[in-house]
Order: sequence, then C-alpha cells, then structure tokens
Amino acid sequence: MSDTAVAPHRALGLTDAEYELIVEKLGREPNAVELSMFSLMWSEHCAYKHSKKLLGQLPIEGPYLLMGPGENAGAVDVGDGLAIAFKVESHNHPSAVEPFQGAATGVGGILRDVFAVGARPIAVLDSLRFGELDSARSRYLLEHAVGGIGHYGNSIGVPTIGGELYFEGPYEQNCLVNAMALGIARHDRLTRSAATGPGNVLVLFGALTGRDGIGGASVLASAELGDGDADKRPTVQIGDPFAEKKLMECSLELLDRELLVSLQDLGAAGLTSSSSEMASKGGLGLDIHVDRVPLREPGMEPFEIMVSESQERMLCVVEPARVDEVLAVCAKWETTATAIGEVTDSGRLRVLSGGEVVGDMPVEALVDDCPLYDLKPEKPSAPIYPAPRRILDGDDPRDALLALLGSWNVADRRPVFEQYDCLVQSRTVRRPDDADAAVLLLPAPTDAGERPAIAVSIDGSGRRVACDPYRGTVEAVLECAANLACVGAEPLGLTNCLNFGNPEKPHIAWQLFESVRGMADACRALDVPVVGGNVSLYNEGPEGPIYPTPVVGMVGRLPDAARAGRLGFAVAGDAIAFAGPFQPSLPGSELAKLRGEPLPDGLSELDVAAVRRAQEVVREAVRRGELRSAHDVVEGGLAVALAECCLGGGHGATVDFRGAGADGERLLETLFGEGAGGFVLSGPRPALAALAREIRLTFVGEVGGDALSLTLDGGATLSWPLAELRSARERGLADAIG
Amino acid sequence: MSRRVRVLVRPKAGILDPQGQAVERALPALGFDGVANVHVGRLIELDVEDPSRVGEMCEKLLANPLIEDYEIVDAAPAHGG
Amino acid sequence: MSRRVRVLVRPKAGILDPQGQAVERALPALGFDGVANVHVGRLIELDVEDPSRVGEMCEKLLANPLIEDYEIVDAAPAHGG
Amino acid sequence: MRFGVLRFPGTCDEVDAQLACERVGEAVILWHGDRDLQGVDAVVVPGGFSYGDYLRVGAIARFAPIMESVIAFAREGGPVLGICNGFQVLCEAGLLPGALLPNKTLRFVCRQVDLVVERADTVFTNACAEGERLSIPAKHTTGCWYAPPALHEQVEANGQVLLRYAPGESFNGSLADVAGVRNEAGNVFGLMPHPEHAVDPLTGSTDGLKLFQSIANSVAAHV
Ligand SMILES: Nc1ncnc2c1ncn2[C@@H]1O[C@H](COP(=O)(O)OP(=O)(O)O)[C@@H](O)[C@H]1O
Ligand SMILES: [Mg+2]
Repeated sequence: MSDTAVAPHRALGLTDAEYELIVEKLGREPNAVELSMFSLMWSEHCAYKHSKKLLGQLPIEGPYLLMGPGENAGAVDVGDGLAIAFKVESHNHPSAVEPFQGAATGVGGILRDVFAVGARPIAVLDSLRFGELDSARSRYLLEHAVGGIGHYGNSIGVPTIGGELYFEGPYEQNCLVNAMALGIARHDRLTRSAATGPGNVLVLFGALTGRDGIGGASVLASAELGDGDADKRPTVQIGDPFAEKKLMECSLELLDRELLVSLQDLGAAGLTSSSSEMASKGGLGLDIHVDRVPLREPGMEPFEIMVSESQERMLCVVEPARVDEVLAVCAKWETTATAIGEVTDSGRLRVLSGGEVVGDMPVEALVDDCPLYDLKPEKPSAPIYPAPRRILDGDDPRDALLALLGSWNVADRRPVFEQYDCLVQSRTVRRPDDADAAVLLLPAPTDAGERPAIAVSIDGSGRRVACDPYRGTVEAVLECAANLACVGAEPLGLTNCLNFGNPEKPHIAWQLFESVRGMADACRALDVPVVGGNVSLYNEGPEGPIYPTPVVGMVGRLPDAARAGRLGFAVAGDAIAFAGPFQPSLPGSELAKLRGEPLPDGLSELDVAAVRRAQEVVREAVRRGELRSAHDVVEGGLAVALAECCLGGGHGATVDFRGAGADGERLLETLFGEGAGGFVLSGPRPALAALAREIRLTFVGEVGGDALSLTLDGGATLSWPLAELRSARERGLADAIG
Repeated sequence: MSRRVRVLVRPKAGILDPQGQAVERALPALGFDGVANVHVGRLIELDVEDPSRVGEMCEKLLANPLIEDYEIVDAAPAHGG
Repeated sequence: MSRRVRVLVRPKAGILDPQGQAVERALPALGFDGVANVHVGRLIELDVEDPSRVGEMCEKLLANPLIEDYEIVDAAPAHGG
Repeated sequence: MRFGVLRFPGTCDEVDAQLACERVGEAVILWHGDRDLQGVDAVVVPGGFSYGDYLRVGAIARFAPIMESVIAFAREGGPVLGICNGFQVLCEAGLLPGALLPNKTLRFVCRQVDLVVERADTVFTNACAEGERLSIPAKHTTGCWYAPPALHEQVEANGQVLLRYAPGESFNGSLADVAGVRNEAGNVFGLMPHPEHAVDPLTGSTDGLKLFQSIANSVAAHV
C-alpha cells in the first residue's frame, strides 16, 4: 500500500514481459478489473507456468481410467457401473497463516472438487508436514490444522479414513497441509465443467460473496512467506461446513434431477477462474453481471467480486427453461442461488456492472496464453539441508527400537486420527491402524456373495525425496501400491500433489524435474495412470526450502471386503515370514535421522519390477484369504514393522535374526534399515511356503507370547515386553500434543 | 487484590460468521421478527491481579487477532480474590 | 429504530467448565500469573426492534437455562438499523 | 414395523440410521420442514451436526416443524430414539433429562467403546441382557452428560439410565458414566454412542443392532 512506486502489475505478481503480453492479447492496456483477473489466472497457482511442461511426462492412460487430468477430479472405474472420483490438493500457505481455518477450508475445497464432478464424497485423507514437535509453533500448527480438518470433515459427514504425518526441520517455517477426497458416482453421472449452449444461464449458488481471500491465489499461494505475513492476514477465509453440507446435498440433487448442463466449484481465484475455465472448456464466452452477485458486505468493487475467494460456492450452467426448478431445489436446501450471467458465443469473458461493460477479455488469453517457463534444473553441488538434530546416542538396538517407536514420525497416530470421524456413511471396513490402507465397502452388486471394496492410501516421505528426488518419489509410489497390496487391492489410479520450493532456483527445479521423472517411471512400471493432482510451489521460509514433497494418493479395488487384509499378528502359532526384494540400508532412514546423520546424496538402487512382482503375490495371497496379516516395511525398518504387527494384533513374536551379526552397524542395518519392497507376513506355514515358490521369502519366526524376542548370532537375544513397546509407541505423539 | 475482568471476543467485521447467520435465520421461525445483524462470539471472564496485562492475554491466547476483535470490560471487583 | 443488544451467556455456577479450565491452565505457561476463576461463555450481539423480547429469546434459544445463565446488556443504538 | 428417521440441515448419520433400521424393519427419512410423521411406529433422531451445531448443539433443530410432531408423538407414548446429535436435540426439546456439555478434553473423539446395559426390561434394551457389555463406537465433541444434583438423583432413582460406559471407557466426563438415558415414561431414549455404526460384521461389531431389534420387538408386542 505504501509502495506506490511499484507498477500495479508487479504488485500483483506479473512480470513486465507478462504484462506486455497481456496488452498485446487485449490490444490495449487492461483496466483494473482485467488486470486483477489476469494476475490471478496467470499466477503459478492457476496457470502452472513452471510445472505444466513437466506434468506432460506423467502417464494418463489406463484400463480403468474414466476421467483424467483437466477436470475438477479424475475418476476410475470400480466395476458395476460405478466410478470413484478423487483428487489431492494443497492448502499450505493458508494453513501456515491460520492453521485451523486454512486446513478446514482445504478440506472444503477438495470436497467441492469431488462433488463438482457429480460424485458423492465418501472419504477424506490428510497429508501433513510440520517442523519438529519440540517447537511450540509446530505444536500449535499441528493441533489447529488437525482441529480444522476434523471440524470440517466431521461436520459435513464425510469420514476421514487415513492420512500421514511427518515432522522434519525444513517444514518449520512452511508446513504442508494436503487433503485428498474420494467420491462415488455412477459412470453416467460423472459431470464435466464445460459451459455449452449459448443462451444458457449461469447460476451462482451457495454462500454469499465477501472480501475473503482477495488476492489469495496470487499473494498467498504464489509468493514465499516472509516477514510481511501480517499484511496477508485480512484475507483469511472461514470455513462453514454447514453451508457446504447443504451445498453438497443441493448440488447432488440438482444433478440427480438432471437440471444442470455443467457444474464447477469456486476455488482459488473464485469467479474468475471458475467462469473462465468453464468458458474455455466449452470454447465459448460468458457474460457475468457482477451487480447480481449476492454480497455479504456492501460496497464491493467489481474486481473484488470477480476475485473473491469466499468458500462454499458453486457455479452451474442451466438451460433457461430449467432455471426456476434449479432455484427451487436451492431454496429447499436453504442455499442462495442467483442467475448472474449467460453463455455467449463470443469467446470473450465480459464483466458487466449496472449494464456497463467493466471488463472484456478473450477467454483464451486468460486461460491458455500465460507463458510457460522451462525449468533450469541443476543438481546442487553441496547439501541443501542441514543434518537433523541428533537425539539418540549410542548404538544399542534395544534402545533404538524404543526410540524409534516413540519418535514423532513413527509413534502411534491415534491422538490425531481419533479426532476424525472415520465411520460415518457405514462403509469403513478397515479403520486407521487396522491395516496399511483404508478399505471402504462399495454398494453390493447383488444380495448374495462377495462385497467389493476400494482401498486407498496416501504417502510420500519428503526426507527420502530430499536424499534422492528420483528414487524417493519412486519409493512413494511403490509404498502406496504396497499398502494397497497388504489389504488385497489392485491399484487403479493415482493422484498427486507436488509440494516444492521456488522452481526458479536451479536446485529446486532439479528436485522437481527428477521427482516427476520418478513418478512417471513408477506409474508406468505399475501400469497406474495419474488421474489428476495439484502443484504447490514456493514453499520456502527464511531458512530455506521445504524437503521436496511429492504426496501420492492411490486408489485400488478388492473383490471381497470380507478378506481385506489386516496388519496385526492375529493367531498365536502362526509362522512369520519376511518377503520381497527388500535391501535394508541405513542412510536416509529414521534411525539415521535420530542419530543426527546428514542426508546421503542418493538412495540405493531399486528393482521396481521385482517390487511389483512381490506386491502382486502378496495381494493375491491376501485375496485368497491365506494370510492372517500383511504389513509393508517402511519407516524404522523390519524391527519397527515387527513391533507394529505385534501391537496391532496384541500378540508377541519370536524372530530369528541369526546371520545379521550380534552387534554393530550390520545388526542395526538389518533391524532398522529402510528401502522399498519388504513385507512382514504371518499365516499358516504351508500357505506361506507356497508363496516362497513365487517370491523371495524367508521364514523367520512364530507369533505368540507377550514379548517381541529376536535371536541374534551366538544365541544372544533381544527382547521387549509388549507393554514396553506399547507405551513407547503410544506416548510418542500423545506426550507432545497432550 | 484482584479484579474481575470481562473479555468480549467477536468475529472481525467482514469475516464470515456462520453462527451469527444460523441464529439470525432461526429467530423468525420462532416468532421473533425484527432481528438483524446477529453475531456470535465468546465471553471470557477472569480474575486478574494485573489488569494491565489482559490485552496481551487477548493477543496471545484469548482471541485470534487474525479473525477476531476483542474488547476488555471491567466487571465488579472479584469477590474473595 | 432498532437497538443493539448484547447477550452474555455463561456456564451456571458449579457446572463443569472445561473451556475455562483450559484457559486457566494455559495462561501461566504463557507467562501470565495471578489469574483465577476463568470462565468461558458466549457473546451474542444483535439489533432488535423490540428489546423487551430479548429475555424470551434467551429463554427459548440463546441460552439453556439448565446449564447457563444469561445477562442482557444494552449496547449503543444500532447504526442504520 | 416402520421407523421414521429425521433429516435436518446438517444431519450426517441419517442414512446409516436408516440402514440399521432396515435390518429389523422398514425406514423412511422424514424432512425437518414437514410435519407429517407418515404413520411411522418409531422415530429416530439421528447423529450429525444439525444447523452446524452452531450456537449450542441441538438448540436450533429442536424448533424445526417436524419436532412439533415428534414431541406430540412422544407425549402419546410413541418410541423415540435419539443418537448423538439426536440425543442433544431431545435434551434441548425437554423430552429427555439433562444436557450435554463439551467433552472434558474439548476434543472430538471417535473411538470404539464398551457400554454396560443397566437394565434390559425396556423398549430400547429388551434384546440385551442386564449387565451385558456392548461394543459400540462413539464420536462427538459435546457428549458429557450432565444434570443438576437433584435431577440426577431422580434419574437414577427412577432407573432412567439404560447404558453406562464400562469402567475406564468414558472419554467425555459424563456424570456417573452415563451413556444413555430415557424419559420417565420410558418411551424416549437418547445415547451418545452410535448403535447404527455397529450393525454389520464387515464394518465393526453388531452389538448396536440389539437396540434397533429391541424397538422392533416392543412395537410388535403392542400391535
Ligand atoms: N501434479 C499433477 N499431476 C497431475 N495432474 C495435475 C497435477 N497438478 C494439477 N493437475 C491437474 O491440472 C488441473 C488443474 O488443477 P487445479 O487448478 O488444481 O484444479 P482446480 O481448479 O479444480 O483445483 C486439474 O485437472 C488437475 O488434476
Ligand atoms: Mg475445481
């Protein structure tokens, strides 16, 4: 405000060259309304100007794909004429400013994306990253972000069935709050957002429009957070899940009654982006009368109305003859609805106020003509991230397991997920902690017999990606697929959110480039298409960038919910086996972090084909009902996986680690080393023996007792009573967040 | 001796107030017409030894200055202290 | 012309007030000592044409007499109203 | 027999309640703005966040047009079951004793809990055995049941407490571990835990079904 010397376009985040291009496309200087609209549509958040070229590498075709990137959410076929629509999105910067409302509105936004395609939302997952919990700010952010997610999801009646949570120093200044939503629809109900039919009416419905988040897309989402954060605060948006619940039911009823030509949610950049994208997809134009938009605050300027990010609003295109019926359905749901414009064949977005044209732009210029930039990737010559702080001294494996189980990245997530309703809608077959993936019932195709289900998981360890952007991202995709395999599900599609620092910096460009390459290769290797996603860049604070954090969400299907896998050891006397092409290694592991070791430059090589093969074998065994438990090996390696299997089922285990050395680094590596492709399985011995013909599988022990006991070389044993393991694992997070 | 202080916390002007809206909608149905501009906030009452620090308490804990305004009102001296 | 009225709703004496307790516990950790007897309630502000009916509104909707007390305070006359 | 399940703006668990009812009878959804109970034999006021839980849980829903009919139905002895938000609404409506306060932790908690059946000679628990433990999930932020001392004494003396949290299972701080109470006449019952989320072995326990079965049994006994 004080800095009047800055040209308006620069204050709005446009470069001089971009501004000149706008002038060229318009054939004149833009007025204030047009400039504000261009600045939003040409922001990183809306135009993907630093990532679009890269995203082209991702495979977007697959046998189950129904709707790929480009719509509000992608969708896959789950059989019986049903589709699952899903997408993940970030709300990082708003959550850093106001964590409760930022996270809440993040959930609200991703739910709107799902019901905008005509799907009834059936699940939410959250993916969270904060600084270490010994910082008061991180505890505050965690508590309020979790509170906000629960508030929104619980109140709207959509279960939050899973998620992930990591604490690492580089997120201290810049937390990540990503939310994923899934919805269900019949194939023929999937709705697209293209505006068609000149003369059709544009109806805005939902909450009133206020001065919320004005400038949010360009200011909040596309600039690094710095000292001036306080100025950005008046734009805080308040989530109203009650309004969204009505909006959701209303939207779904409008679609059920086939009253709509197309439907679109209002997210970042509000009316500007929703209307111009509807027009662009339909290849048409729109006239919008801003003076008809119902306002929450008097005296709003046309540009404010066009860029307001007030939540809980939708836009639809309706044939003139059906407008009254649409308004009646909205009235039934106590949802304000107003005809605010018309579809035209002009190819222009015109903004009118009091009958006067106050903005007039070619739709194509707004939506498609933002220049796309090439990244200048360059591998950094020196480490970007400082070594984690050392918190574990010595190399006693007994202490190490307890320290790992109690560490914030590994400890029981119950204090967080208990704040979410995971049951509403009566579909939840596997709740958090029951299994590696959440499992949801699909409607029964017939009265008798098997009930098909879907499984979903969300993963991505930023620290592993920071060590090796390519392999770390491959691991994230493989981990998601492994989680699905453990419940017996076959992956159908994947969504992702790319959370990175400033892409204009060569080392960040390199991370982004390598990560997308890894994701593309992993998706191809698994034959899983990318159905959509989101990119969040400029996640940097004064102390540097976040860990590069591609978050991957994957949806799969299993034929029989009754056989969905579990992770806990279930029956005393069952055999325990390690399976899969797992090569444990300590650099970059959770143990290395606790020991304060610097991040390695690169992770060890992966045999993706062998990992895929192991996942398929595990999945089929789970589906045949032959395994009593299946759990993949991730943070904390085999020892942590074993402890989790014990605690999950309430049974101890005796496991033979002879050959791993009795002490020293080699034993630590065997027990706590990490890598992709490992599973801990339990079941009747003959069933496991049959698997050994198909994949690498070693019998290692037996379920039973009330301790986890490991036999080491020379007959030494390591033993932890279950109660000791449980208390370490339960206290880790509970102590930190109270 | 400590004083009883009353803090009124309300949504900042222009910030969405879903609770206020819900109450405003409910009242006419109960036969109360002629009601407008309803806002719902929080009331915090406390005995403090040093009333001069209440403003700071509001900034740090009692209110969320991003989205809420607060007002400090003196109540009667606390009984019993 | 309508009046702006303020309704203060607070937990009845003797009723568990976990919100008040949470605030009371949090303050010393932030360096605020000498605070006691904290209670958290609700603040409702509204413009009414007929202030005489506010008591009835409280009884019926704004407070739950089993667990809450209310107090009606006159605020400045509503602007515009 | 036919259940009517209410739907207010913001209700979330009504379809789940309907599915649970359909395991023992028929069920229709009743819209908050209507007054017609469509001749149902029992009413379920389901869980969720009616009117966003704004102002005070259950406070606004209690005034919906359909509630006038539910109150009349209850006065005539019709069975009414309130679950979670429905319990809160029935307390606000004066059909059930006491009030629900915020959980002592002030947090929303979703957890499978064990309940103890205090008596099995009622409209709502006749399919259970006295002293039986039921495993049913609870999920709420405002579930701490409270009544002033005199009222609490009376409720206990009348045997109105039908379900208590098993020792150590109450996370909300309810007085005397009360999980569910009925009215004096015995035809209105409310509880915080969600029996409708415990009716299918695929998604959890089936203990909650016993409450729906009990209502069906007693309706059948009266026709
Ligand atoms: N990382 C990604 N991978 C694949 N598709 C992506 C990715 N990021 C964005 N997309 C796709 O680009 C389109 C535009 O995204 P976005 O602007 O976030 O949509 P919306 O406005 O609906 O939130 C969407 O269809 C989205 O799925
Ligand atoms: Mg969208």
